[in-house]
Amino acid sequence: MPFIPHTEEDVEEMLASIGAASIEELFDEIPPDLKTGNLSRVPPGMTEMEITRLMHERAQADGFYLNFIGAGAYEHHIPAAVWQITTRGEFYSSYTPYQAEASQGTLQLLYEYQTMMASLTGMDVSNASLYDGATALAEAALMAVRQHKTSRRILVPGTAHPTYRKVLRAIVRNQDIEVVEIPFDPESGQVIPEQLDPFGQEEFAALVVPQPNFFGVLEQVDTLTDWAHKKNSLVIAVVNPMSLAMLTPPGEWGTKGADIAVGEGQPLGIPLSSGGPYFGFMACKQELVRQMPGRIIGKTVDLDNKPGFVLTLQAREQHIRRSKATSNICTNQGLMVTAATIYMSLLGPEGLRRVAAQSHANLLQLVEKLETIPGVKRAHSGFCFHEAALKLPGPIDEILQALKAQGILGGLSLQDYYPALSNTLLVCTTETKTPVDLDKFGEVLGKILKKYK
Amino acid sequence: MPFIPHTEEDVEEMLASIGAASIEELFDEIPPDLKTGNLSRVPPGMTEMEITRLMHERAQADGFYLNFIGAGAYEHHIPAAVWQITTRGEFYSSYTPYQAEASQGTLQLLYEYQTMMASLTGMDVSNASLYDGATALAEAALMAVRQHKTSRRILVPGTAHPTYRKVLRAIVRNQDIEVVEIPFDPESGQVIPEQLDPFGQEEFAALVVPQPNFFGVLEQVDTLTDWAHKKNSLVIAVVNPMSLAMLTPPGEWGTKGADIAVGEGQPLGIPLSSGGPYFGFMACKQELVRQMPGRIIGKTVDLDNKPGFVLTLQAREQHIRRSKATSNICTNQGLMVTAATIYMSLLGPEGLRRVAAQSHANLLQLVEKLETIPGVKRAHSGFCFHEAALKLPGPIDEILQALKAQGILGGLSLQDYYPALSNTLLVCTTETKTPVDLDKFGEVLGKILKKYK
Amino acid sequence: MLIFEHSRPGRRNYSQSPTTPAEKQAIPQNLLRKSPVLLPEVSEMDAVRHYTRLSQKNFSIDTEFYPLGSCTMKYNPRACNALAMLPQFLARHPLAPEDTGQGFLACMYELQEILKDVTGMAGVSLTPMAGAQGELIGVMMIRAYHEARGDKKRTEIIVPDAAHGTNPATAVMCGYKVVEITTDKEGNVDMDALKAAVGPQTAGLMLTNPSTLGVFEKNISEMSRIVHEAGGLLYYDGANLNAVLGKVKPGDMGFDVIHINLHKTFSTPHGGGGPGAAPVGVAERLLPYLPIPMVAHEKGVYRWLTEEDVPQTIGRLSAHMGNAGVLLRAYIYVRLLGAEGMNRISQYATLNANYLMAELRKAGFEIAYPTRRASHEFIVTLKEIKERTGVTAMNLAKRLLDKGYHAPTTYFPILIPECLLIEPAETESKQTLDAFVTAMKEILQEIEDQPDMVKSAPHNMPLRKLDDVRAARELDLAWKPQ
Amino acid sequence: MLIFEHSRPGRRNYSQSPTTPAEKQAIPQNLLRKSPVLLPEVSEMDAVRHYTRLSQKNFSIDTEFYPLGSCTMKYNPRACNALAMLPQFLARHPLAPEDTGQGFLACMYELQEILKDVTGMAGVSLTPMAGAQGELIGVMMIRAYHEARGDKKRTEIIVPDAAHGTNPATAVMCGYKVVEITTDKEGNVDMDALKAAVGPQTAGLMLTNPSTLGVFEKNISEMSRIVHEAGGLLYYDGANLNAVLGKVKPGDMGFDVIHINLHKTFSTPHGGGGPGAAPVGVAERLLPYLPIPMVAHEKGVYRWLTEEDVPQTIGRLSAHMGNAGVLLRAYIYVRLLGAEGMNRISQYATLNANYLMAELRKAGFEIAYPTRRASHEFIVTLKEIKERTGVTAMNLAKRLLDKGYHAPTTYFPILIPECLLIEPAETESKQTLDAFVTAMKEILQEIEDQPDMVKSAPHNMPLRKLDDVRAARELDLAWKPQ
Repeated sequence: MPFIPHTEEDVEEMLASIGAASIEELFDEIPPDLKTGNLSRVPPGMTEMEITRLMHERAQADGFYLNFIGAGAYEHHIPAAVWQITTRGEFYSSYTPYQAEASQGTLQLLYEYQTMMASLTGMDVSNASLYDGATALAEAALMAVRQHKTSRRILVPGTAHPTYRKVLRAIVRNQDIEVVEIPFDPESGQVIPEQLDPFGQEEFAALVVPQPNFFGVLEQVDTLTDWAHKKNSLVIAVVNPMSLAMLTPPGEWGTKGADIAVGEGQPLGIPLSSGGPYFGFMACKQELVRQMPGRIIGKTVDLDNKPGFVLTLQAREQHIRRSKATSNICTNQGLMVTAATIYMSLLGPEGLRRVAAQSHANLLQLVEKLETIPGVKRAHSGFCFHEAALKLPGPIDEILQALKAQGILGGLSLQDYYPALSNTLLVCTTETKTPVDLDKFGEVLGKILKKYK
Repeated sequence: MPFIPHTEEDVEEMLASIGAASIEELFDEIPPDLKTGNLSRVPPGMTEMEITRLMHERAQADGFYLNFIGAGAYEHHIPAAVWQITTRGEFYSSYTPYQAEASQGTLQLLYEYQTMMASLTGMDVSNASLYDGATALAEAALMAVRQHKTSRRILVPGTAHPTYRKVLRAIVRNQDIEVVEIPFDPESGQVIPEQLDPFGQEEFAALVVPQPNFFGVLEQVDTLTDWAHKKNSLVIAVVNPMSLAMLTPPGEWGTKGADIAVGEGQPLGIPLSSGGPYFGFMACKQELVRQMPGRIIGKTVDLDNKPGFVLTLQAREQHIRRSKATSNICTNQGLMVTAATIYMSLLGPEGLRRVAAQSHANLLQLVEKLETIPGVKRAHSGFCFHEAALKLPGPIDEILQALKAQGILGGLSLQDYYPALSNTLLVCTTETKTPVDLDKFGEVLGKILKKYK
Repeated sequence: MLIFEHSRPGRRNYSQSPTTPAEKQAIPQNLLRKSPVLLPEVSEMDAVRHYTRLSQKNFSIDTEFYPLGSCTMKYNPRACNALAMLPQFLARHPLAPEDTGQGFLACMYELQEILKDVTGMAGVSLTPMAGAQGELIGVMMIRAYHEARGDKKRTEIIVPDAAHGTNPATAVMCGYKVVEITTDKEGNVDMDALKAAVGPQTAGLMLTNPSTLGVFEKNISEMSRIVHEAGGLLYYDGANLNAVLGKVKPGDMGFDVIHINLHKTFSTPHGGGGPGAAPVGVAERLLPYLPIPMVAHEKGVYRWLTEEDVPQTIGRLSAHMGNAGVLLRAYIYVRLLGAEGMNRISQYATLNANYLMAELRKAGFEIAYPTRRASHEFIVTLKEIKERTGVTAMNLAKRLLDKGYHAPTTYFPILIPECLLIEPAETESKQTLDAFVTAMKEILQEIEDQPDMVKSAPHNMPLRKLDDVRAARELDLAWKPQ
Repeated sequence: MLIFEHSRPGRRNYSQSPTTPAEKQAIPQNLLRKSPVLLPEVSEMDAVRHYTRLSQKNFSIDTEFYPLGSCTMKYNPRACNALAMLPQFLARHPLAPEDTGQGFLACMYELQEILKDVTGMAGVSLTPMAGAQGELIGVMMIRAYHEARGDKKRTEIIVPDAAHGTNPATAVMCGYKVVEITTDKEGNVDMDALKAAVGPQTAGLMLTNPSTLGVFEKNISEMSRIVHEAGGLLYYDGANLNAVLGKVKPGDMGFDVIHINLHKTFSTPHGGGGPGAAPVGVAERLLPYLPIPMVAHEKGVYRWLTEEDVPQTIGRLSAHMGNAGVLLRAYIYVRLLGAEGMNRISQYATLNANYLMAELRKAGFEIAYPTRRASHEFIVTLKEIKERTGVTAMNLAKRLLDKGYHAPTTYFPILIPECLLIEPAETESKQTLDAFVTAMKEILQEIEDQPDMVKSAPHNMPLRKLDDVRAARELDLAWKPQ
């Protein structure tokens, strides 16, 4: 009976108080014919010692690799303090802060988080997080439609993360929202603002602008933002928060700034961990705040006028508004945001900038190095942040296999996502890659590619 | 400047307040000719990311083995909760609890520890720990000499841990204390009480009784205890605390019980960790408490008569008594004791008993299995706890090498410690070894030993 | 003090970012950030100290009894955290090849299989990242099912008035109209109301069983028959699965789709409000619509199922495969428990709830459904007390904080006035429940003797009662430098 | 509430021990335990909750400013903890073959080399497990040196009256007579007293420099000459090394042997009173006596040095090689710092101490040695205040707790009446020091306005002042079942 403290004596006394003869009797309101709960396919319990050994063995089997895959999930150094504090029981095992007086730890931290994210994105306000970057985009689209009122059309460029686009479609399709894909320039790997006009003929609720885009390429965000605003549409920025330490924040794009900024918070102190849990962030202009889904923390005072923090704007939420809520979302990714807030505090503005700058510099270094290998060249001409697509002179799956055999995960094959991009590798570098790592990648790849000359 | 928070502005303001022109000026009382502190052989600083990678690489290089070495340090399962709580900042980064009102966490925990150890050893009182098992034995010897008053002779059997005996000698030799070694029976691997009388002719302060002894063999503790008491000497028990969940505690040995019980606390939730930090424990009879070295926690009340805990009997200690202190010891191994206390709380009496019983049963199983291999037989006839010496039919170093090549650390070669015990292997099993592990050891060893048939 | 108030310009942690500024840069000037980022400039110690102290201001399972109804606040085993955070698991990229993640994928596959058994369902997908997303995905599958059959007239989802707010909100997100049906005096769904609501326009019924009122819907088989006969599907909100784990399988009750809150029944941490995880399970007929990715096991190898394997899938609902690390924790938990351990969860959760209900009744509290067994939770109503003394359920909740207990859920379900929904969970001992009853009795006495003191609670917390109204009226959502 | 009071007979954690009782047993009946073991029978959650809550009752570096003089309470980097606890390091058996521990041994070897450089010594052994053991080992080497030379008349160790109590206690443990010498008005060792004390009977002088009075012994070279000329050796108590790290090497001051408190200068955690680690360093002439094991690096391989390599060693002083995990933490710390980082430690520790001294003097506190520079610590005396108001140093210390600061060291060094030894350490910011000064000023005012309130402090802690006298008189060292 792991985790159950009851002694036989306890059970007897408790049943006596209830007036029941057995625990089974407490289930007497369940129709007997339904009691079929035989868990024949659940294995017997293990001790902690046994499961510890099993999990260690499985972890060992998975091993470690020198990783150059990015594509929406990025390997950054995470200070040891981040998770040692985040997994303290008081953060780890508490619930949503419904009783504000007993949850000031989480509430103040979330308020600090909102402050950081609002500044990082250049927006007025931030919520306390959503599930992940992809669902945050979908929520932003729903929000834009609610705000725009007359159009249910969302323009999304083909340079946006392919999975994000799939998630967006899956979520909004039941609400009669149309997702229109905008083409991109295969040469530069960017959306060309001049080619947008056909899509703006008809009214649309919002234009999605990814920065950097899925190819790692930087979009012409100012022009795109102003174009959409001229059409009385909203602009939804999808951004890598780490890049914002270097790049113009969405709130400053074009003349008026993007209206909503969303993205994947993972680069801010969250381990790769096979894809989750991460967290989506969402920030917006002040006038949109009541359309924003998810938890929002506000500062207030107590009876003695001392400052404190509470969940606020709950009138938007499903437990009050039920079928009229802005979203069905109730949890955020609280623990991940705890980690991200501690991460940002430890890095500070200059630290975050250096991490971003080094990630970027490493990409330039790597691309330069790899382009010296015959047959390797950049797939796109646009400026990049810390990720770039490279054309390879041979079958990419075979090349990736060969790299893996030497302990290197060389990047992502783009073919599965963009059939036109055959033998194209999306490589990513973060600050974790040393000059030795970059050299090793170059050398190993060079040797592998010799056979395709 | 890792870990130093000062901004340039801070430094200027601080120097202005002091009235100094530079930080260097603050060192103006140090004679200039002494300022030679050029750290030419200290490498430049690393970032946390860099040292993280280095340490991961070194840890990977050291790897994991299926371990059958014991000999004073034992691999037991440690519940995950133990170290997650122990490394909480409030335990990890606090000092010795000098300000009791601000240290009730540590103080209450140590009081609980003392209670547990007193019960486990069957003694009246326990201190709050010493450095390790070996130094705890030395402190016990000093304590016995102080108590006995007329003799400075300590009898120690050859079955006591060889390193403990070395540490004992090294520490007591400067105080004119004589350590006399008692022989043991090579057949049974035990001290034979009947052969002790020659050593009891002359007065002695204490007899040391290891249980189980270094060979894993159980000594005849009742007879030994009564013999020493009859000579008006003290009995110092050196015990494995895990074994006490099964074995008669020192406080119940013979007619009157041992006077002092010491040992290595490592089996109680402390990782092997290349040998430390562990902790020594010491418990004794009430009448010896004022001779006991190390920190001791007492229960008391505050001004409102609420119960609380303080460091007590400080009049014995060096910071009050200086040259007249019972020992120079001031720290204990507080954090290790924190872990051990949580460990014992999680295991409880029945859990600890099962761990001990399974460790013992596994040894019987393993020995039975290995003795089916031609040429392998037990070196001693005495009953064992969870460790036993085995004679092998070939050169032990070669055999251990061959086992290691298959991922098995087969045990300790006894030859280095007891030249007479050539080709003898000290093997240990704890509850961590599964039937599959025991079979694997048997199979692999069987194959290796084929060549020595 | 906010972390920003510890900040000083120019302070930084030299260990935590590259030592020397990057040399290369190739980004056009117009794309470079000019405005400063408002992050704190604090030392590592200041950050550690600030957040360690903040953490101490939280109530949590690791520090207090937390009988929050409908939230299943049980012990979160520390082993689950430690093992899910083994370095290799943390380091693995979601898009790394499958052969570099066979250990991880094995855990996911086995978790799918175990959840199928537990729920009595034919298939499970692990992707949903929270209960609400599990619901969304569940209703999306219901919609996909009807659409695939060309059955386009089904425009309504039926929801009991006691349901979680997420149920109606979810139905709306899937383009459905919500039809609320009433509850009878015994806490069951009003069968006449159900019959009246059901029709050819019914896409499905969303139900929690045991319900949020803490009682088992005895007529579930009949309800299932009515809805199915009308062509609708049954959705099981798994929020209360803890109450019947190993006793009744939702599949056996006739449900077609279920989400399972792993952060409730399977004890993954609540983390101050997430991340959760809520795998969905479906009956045979909904199998084709399950969201991807799922894990398959073929010839000893684990691999992801994609659109090619599940062509009718409702698609992808997360950037990768959901909250993998949460799933790992749940996997470890179920392996620790085993089948026997799971059976015991519902037994002891039910025992605790019924005992606490009995003791509180004896102490003088009014139970909302006194004739019913409690499931793993039950409702106390302060209606009479409020009318007589003016003390509200929220006042009592705040007073409980003073006594070192987290408050139960208040004002939910909304149909019970001045209610407290109390769920002790199976991991609490009788001694803790007894101490809680003592505290509740003390408050009952305080309500009689000094109602104003109770109304102005809390008194022993670092802050007194906080002003929610002001928070919403004078919105302050981000700190601004002075 | 004690953990034992949560206990109930028969309760246990089924996950934490073997599921089925062991089958085999072969131990004679008379050796088997009959009496029960008094361990608590609690659930995993109760244990986690109990110890989590207990932890919250501690002040610590991670939660409060902790200016405990002579203890160097600085930030303990979390990375040191995380990396020293990598699974492979934790799993390694101390007697495992050297080739299974090359990664670990490399760290130990490099730490030895770094400490040699830092101290200016010819050799270092890492084995001592605490400052007091480092002292013991240091004096044992002094004795071994004299004995090896047949110099048997040396029976005395000279110790300043300001020294740590461990110094005289250690000398006695090594069989020496202790000769205490006085301090002059400026806080230096009285040179006349030293000259008078030194002679052919002098085995050595134990000294902390900077001294425990917080000042640098300016005459150290002269002292060194005097002791050496008399044939004695100089022992450096490394407790205050933080003050001069990278500025002055003890070897250059003429010391023959030193212990280095890694838990002070090199920031390994204090852990509520240990484990520490205190490697010893020696000058050339003491090399043969260093305790084993030490690590050697030969042909790219690391190995332990044993008695065979160091035949004159004073021997082994721990069961294995000392507090390995603490040494790993120190190694990680020194690599994070590097040479530059070490230099800065002494600079900023000294800046903080002198600034705090200046500010407290301005606030009206009496400084014990007002004409001297503070080293990394300094002394405030409440002698005048005590005489005038009856408020003691201990009263002020307790009142500081009320204000959220750990108290400085009180009543040490013993030659300064009513003293507070204050050491802020380099990791505290000016803002924290300023806030501390504000609190001290408030107390100064409180002493004037409401001395009785100060005398009965603390008032805001979970407990009021505890009765030490009763604790020692009515010894209660273990809980007994009621």
